[in-house]
Amino acid sequence: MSTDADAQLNSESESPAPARRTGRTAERRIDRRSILRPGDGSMVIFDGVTKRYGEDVVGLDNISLSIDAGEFVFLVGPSGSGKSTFIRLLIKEMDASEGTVIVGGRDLGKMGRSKVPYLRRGIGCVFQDFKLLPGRTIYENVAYALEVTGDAPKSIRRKVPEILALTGLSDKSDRLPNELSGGEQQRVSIARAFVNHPRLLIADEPTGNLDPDTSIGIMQLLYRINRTGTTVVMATHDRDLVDKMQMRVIALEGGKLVRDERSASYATVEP
Amino acid sequence: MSTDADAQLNSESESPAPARRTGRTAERRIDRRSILRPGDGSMVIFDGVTKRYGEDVVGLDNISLSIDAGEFVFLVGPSGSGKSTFIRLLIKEMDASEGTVIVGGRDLGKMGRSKVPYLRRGIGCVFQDFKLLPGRTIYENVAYALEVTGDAPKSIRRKVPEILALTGLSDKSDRLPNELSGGEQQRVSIARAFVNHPRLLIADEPTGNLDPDTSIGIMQLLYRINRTGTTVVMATHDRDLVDKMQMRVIALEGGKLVRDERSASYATVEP
Amino acid sequence: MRLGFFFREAIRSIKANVAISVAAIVTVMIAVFILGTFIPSYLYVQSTVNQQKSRLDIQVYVADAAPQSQVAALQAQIVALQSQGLIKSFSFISKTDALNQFKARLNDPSILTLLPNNPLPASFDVRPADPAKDGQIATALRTSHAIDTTMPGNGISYAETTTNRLLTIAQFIQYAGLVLIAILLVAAILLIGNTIRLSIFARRREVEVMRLVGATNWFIRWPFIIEGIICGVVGAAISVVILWIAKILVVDPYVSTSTGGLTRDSATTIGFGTLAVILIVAGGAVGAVGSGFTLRRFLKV
Amino acid sequence: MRLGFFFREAIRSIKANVAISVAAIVTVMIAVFILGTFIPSYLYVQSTVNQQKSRLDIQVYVADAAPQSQVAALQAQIVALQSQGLIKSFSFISKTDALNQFKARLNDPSILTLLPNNPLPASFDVRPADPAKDGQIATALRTSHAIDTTMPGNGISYAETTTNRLLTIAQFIQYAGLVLIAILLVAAILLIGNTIRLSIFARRREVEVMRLVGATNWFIRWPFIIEGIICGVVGAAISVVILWIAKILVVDPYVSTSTGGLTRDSATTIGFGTLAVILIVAGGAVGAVGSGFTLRRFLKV
Ligand SMILES: Nc1ncnc2c1ncn2[C@@H]1O[C@H](COP(=O)(O)OP(=O)(O)OP(=O)(O)O)[C@@H](O)[C@H]1O
Ligand SMILES: Nc1ncnc2c1ncn2[C@@H]1O[C@H](COP(=O)(O)OP(=O)(O)OP(=O)(O)O)[C@@H](O)[C@H]1O
Ligand SMILES: [Mg+2]
Ligand SMILES: [Mg+2]
Repeated sequence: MSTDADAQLNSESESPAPARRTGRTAERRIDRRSILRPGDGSMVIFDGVTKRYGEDVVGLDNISLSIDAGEFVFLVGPSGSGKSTFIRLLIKEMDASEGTVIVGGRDLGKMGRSKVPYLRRGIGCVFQDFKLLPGRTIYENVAYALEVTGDAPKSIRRKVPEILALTGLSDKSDRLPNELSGGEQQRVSIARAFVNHPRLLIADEPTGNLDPDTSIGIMQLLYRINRTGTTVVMATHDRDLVDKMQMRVIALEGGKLVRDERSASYATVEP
Repeated sequence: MSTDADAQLNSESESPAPARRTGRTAERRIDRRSILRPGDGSMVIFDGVTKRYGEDVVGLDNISLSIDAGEFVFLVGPSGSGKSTFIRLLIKEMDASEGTVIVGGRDLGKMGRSKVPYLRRGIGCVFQDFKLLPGRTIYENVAYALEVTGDAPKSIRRKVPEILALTGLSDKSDRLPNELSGGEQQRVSIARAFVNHPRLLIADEPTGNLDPDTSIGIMQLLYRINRTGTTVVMATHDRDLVDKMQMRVIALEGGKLVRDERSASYATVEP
Repeated sequence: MRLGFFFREAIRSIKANVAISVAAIVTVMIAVFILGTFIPSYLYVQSTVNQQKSRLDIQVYVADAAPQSQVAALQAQIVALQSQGLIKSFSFISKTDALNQFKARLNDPSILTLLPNNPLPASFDVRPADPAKDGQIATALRTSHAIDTTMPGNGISYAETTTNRLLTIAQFIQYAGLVLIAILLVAAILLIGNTIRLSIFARRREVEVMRLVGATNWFIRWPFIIEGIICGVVGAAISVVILWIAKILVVDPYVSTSTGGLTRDSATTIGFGTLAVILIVAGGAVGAVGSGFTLRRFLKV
Repeated sequence: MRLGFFFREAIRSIKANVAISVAAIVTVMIAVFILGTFIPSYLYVQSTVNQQKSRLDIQVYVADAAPQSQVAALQAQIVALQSQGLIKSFSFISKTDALNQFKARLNDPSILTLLPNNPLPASFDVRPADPAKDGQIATALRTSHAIDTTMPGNGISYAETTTNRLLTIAQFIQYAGLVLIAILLVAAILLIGNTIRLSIFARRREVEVMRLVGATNWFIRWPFIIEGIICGVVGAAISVVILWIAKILVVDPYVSTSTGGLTRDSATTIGFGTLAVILIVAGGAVGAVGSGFTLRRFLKV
């Protein structure tokens, strides 16, 4: 499958983007905007992380794990097992109740509020509920992620159509989010997360509203991005995808880490 | 699979609900609230239906089909193929640009605006984006669908916990929607669509945010509901589910009807 | 039972959208407070001006030479005008009275004893019902032969200038005050409607979902209307409390201790109770109408 | 370049949220309109009252028996007070002038020729700089031996009652006016802040998304502030236009044709240009501060 993906991705990437990028390496472009500098090669470190909602509800329960820079990780588990909670901790949408979350060498618990935007610019995130800006067109939604970094208008005008083409949204760039189908909105969210070429890419159920074919296309995209050195964390329910990719699988259940295997399937025992 | 489902459903339904319902038949209870009275046995009739968004975008393109009362129908197709558009026409969220949509013997194009609420009470709808009321607890969200019909408080207090138990949300009934995981919100939407015991149940991607096990549970629930005489129309991307159920499949592509088969799989040729 | 449900819904909505409810309440509060300050102030000033107006008397000078019958005829004419409602009251000031009044204004009144006769005429002091009709009264009385036309105003003096000036002020205050109150009233209604519109706009998605679940328009509308009434009444009530505190702490002490001209005339204004009731009812009404009306936009389709 | 981006964002947001922008503009408009009506009205009334105040003269009666030197000393005293700034101007009214003034008030002045001598004293007619300091001036002058203590007020008459009454009215108008304007100002700021709060509340999800995508607080805030300024300035400008139309159509014709007391004193008020500039700047400022301040709540975490 991975070879398949590669082949198709190479044929897809006839877009002239790589040619234009000569002169600046991808590395340098990322560093200019991101504060993520994993010192020891670990992009994400969870150390005894517990997240409680209110008094009773435990979202995550004493999770310890580490994700290396450049890894591709599936986060699986039943509904309500804590996958989104895991992801929200990574982008400091909220703080852990206990334990340490380290992303790109930065301890998020100690990070000041004013630094958070710079953390997030270094992370691309596909949200489970898309989180598109309702009043803006698709183009503007994607461009916004570049605007916040102070990217030059010329550069924005180049990158946005590129990523929209890659996600199959070229002909919808002037539509508003509520004028798109569910799957199209999801792809906009993916495009926005990708456009910045982040060092860490997080995707919460990025194929939940997509048909199998489009899902595979998105997976191929994620895989290619991962091959350029980007760490990818993807929460998913899609058994087929996970089984086909045979990547590292982190399984949660009731907030607890129940499995963490390299080259694994969705479930331990195939049904 | 269908036998499996039945077995599990029967074990699940140890809830005392059926016993309490003696005296009024399910039929009569539905009639009291619904204006759906399919005369000739067809619950849904599409006759040359086209839906255009603005000038250029075609959501549905000249669709003609009929769904009998009591049928179970999968609506499949790639992202943006018109599944949600189909569903939005059924509940008169918008009107067809051309052609006739008849639901439960009623021509929706000729239906006055004041009748629409009564139409919708006869239809349970699971929305792709859930459409929960943000300021209300899960319990209140589900109860609201009964309140609008003028159901008695006593009856509401009986039915809501019942359906919440069935969707595995009993311990979350006092939470607000934004305090739930994606899959849990989806199940609330399902519970709200079911609680009214509608004659027509429409589900737009009801398992998109659910893990395979929960998905199967929801499918079993849908199946049981269908067995009591309710027509079920379900848009989905879940290849596994469709393949396992072997029900009628209506496939859309680019707004066009490309396949309409009984006892079919997600795709014509299994990959 | 239904009403109970709608009422609970309204309360729930107020609690769930504190920011919005507070905004609506604050708007009503401010609008009502301003009205509650201006309406009594206006009525007070109005009443003061009216009192001043009522002090503008007409002097009708009686010629020394006029025979008793003519004087009696003049008095009969005045009484007739009084019964027509043009004149409020009148009094007769004899020559002696006039001289005494004059004497009181002199440093050394004894010198007046040197005068061969009393140079001052007798007069009727006429208080008109409405100073604006002075001219009419004057014209009516001018037919009398008893009048001493050598005196100022050809014998009927009614301080035309002072009257005009005061009437102008009164009219100005009356019209300007009414215009201002009208402006404030319109402004208040616009502002409250505005706030409610915004608050419903913030919840338009919620309304949309309600409609998709099968709620009828009135089922959606009633809770909003009740919410509007509650916010309106609460806002108005808070205002009334503040106004009452202001009355107790500021206005009442000022009125009771002041020796100034504005207060000792005991000009009247609207009673606080009446005002409070009017303001609270108005607050509730505006809230209800604002909600119900605004919702129409979101209940289309 | 950044400013250009923020400005475009603000315009975009105004267009995308027409309902909200209109609400904000209407609120500013109403608030500014009320202020724009009240401030000049207040200043006008204030100036009228001040004019009336400046007409309250003090009469200092000079005894007939006083030698010329004492009268000169009294005049020197008055001049001294004038140079201290207490007295604005003064004039001397001789016994003859006084008698002439008295004659003018009588029906048959010829009878005064029968008086053996002129009963009226000479006097200084003193116009104080500030009528509230009448008492001080009177006390200072009372040391003079030239004063005719048999006259009213022991020879220095300054219409204590009238002065007090007028001063009370003036003070009342001054304080009440200031209080009302302060109330309106506070109300305007609260209302505008309220509206902006609601408008940002309606877009809180949008702000949340912006933050999740890596926007800094100021990156989010600037477009809102610019939007606030635009709405504030537009609202204020609309008000100014309405006020100007009202001035042209209503106030100006009234002023030029009226012969009433209020206008012919040529009391002054604030110039329309100044007022317009103040109102528009204030509108923009309140809009900016309102947006910036309210956003703080949504930019936490
Ligand atoms: N804001 C919140 N307040 C209270 N409880 C919450 C909140 N957010 C999540 N939870 C609870 O925490 C648990 C984990 O939620 P999370 O969203 O991480 O699940 P998930 O693995 O993403 O599920 P899904 O696959 O359904 O999206 C759930 O039981 C959920 O009810
Ligand atoms: N309000 C709208 N305005 C304009 N175009 C729209 C609107 N809603 C849907 N569309 C377009 O109509 C087409 C069909 O949309 P629809 O939502 O029916 O697709 P879908 O089959 O539900 O897709 P998905 O599986 O991604 O949810 C899409 O191309 C979409 O972009
Ligand atoms: Mg989740
Ligand atoms: Mg859809």
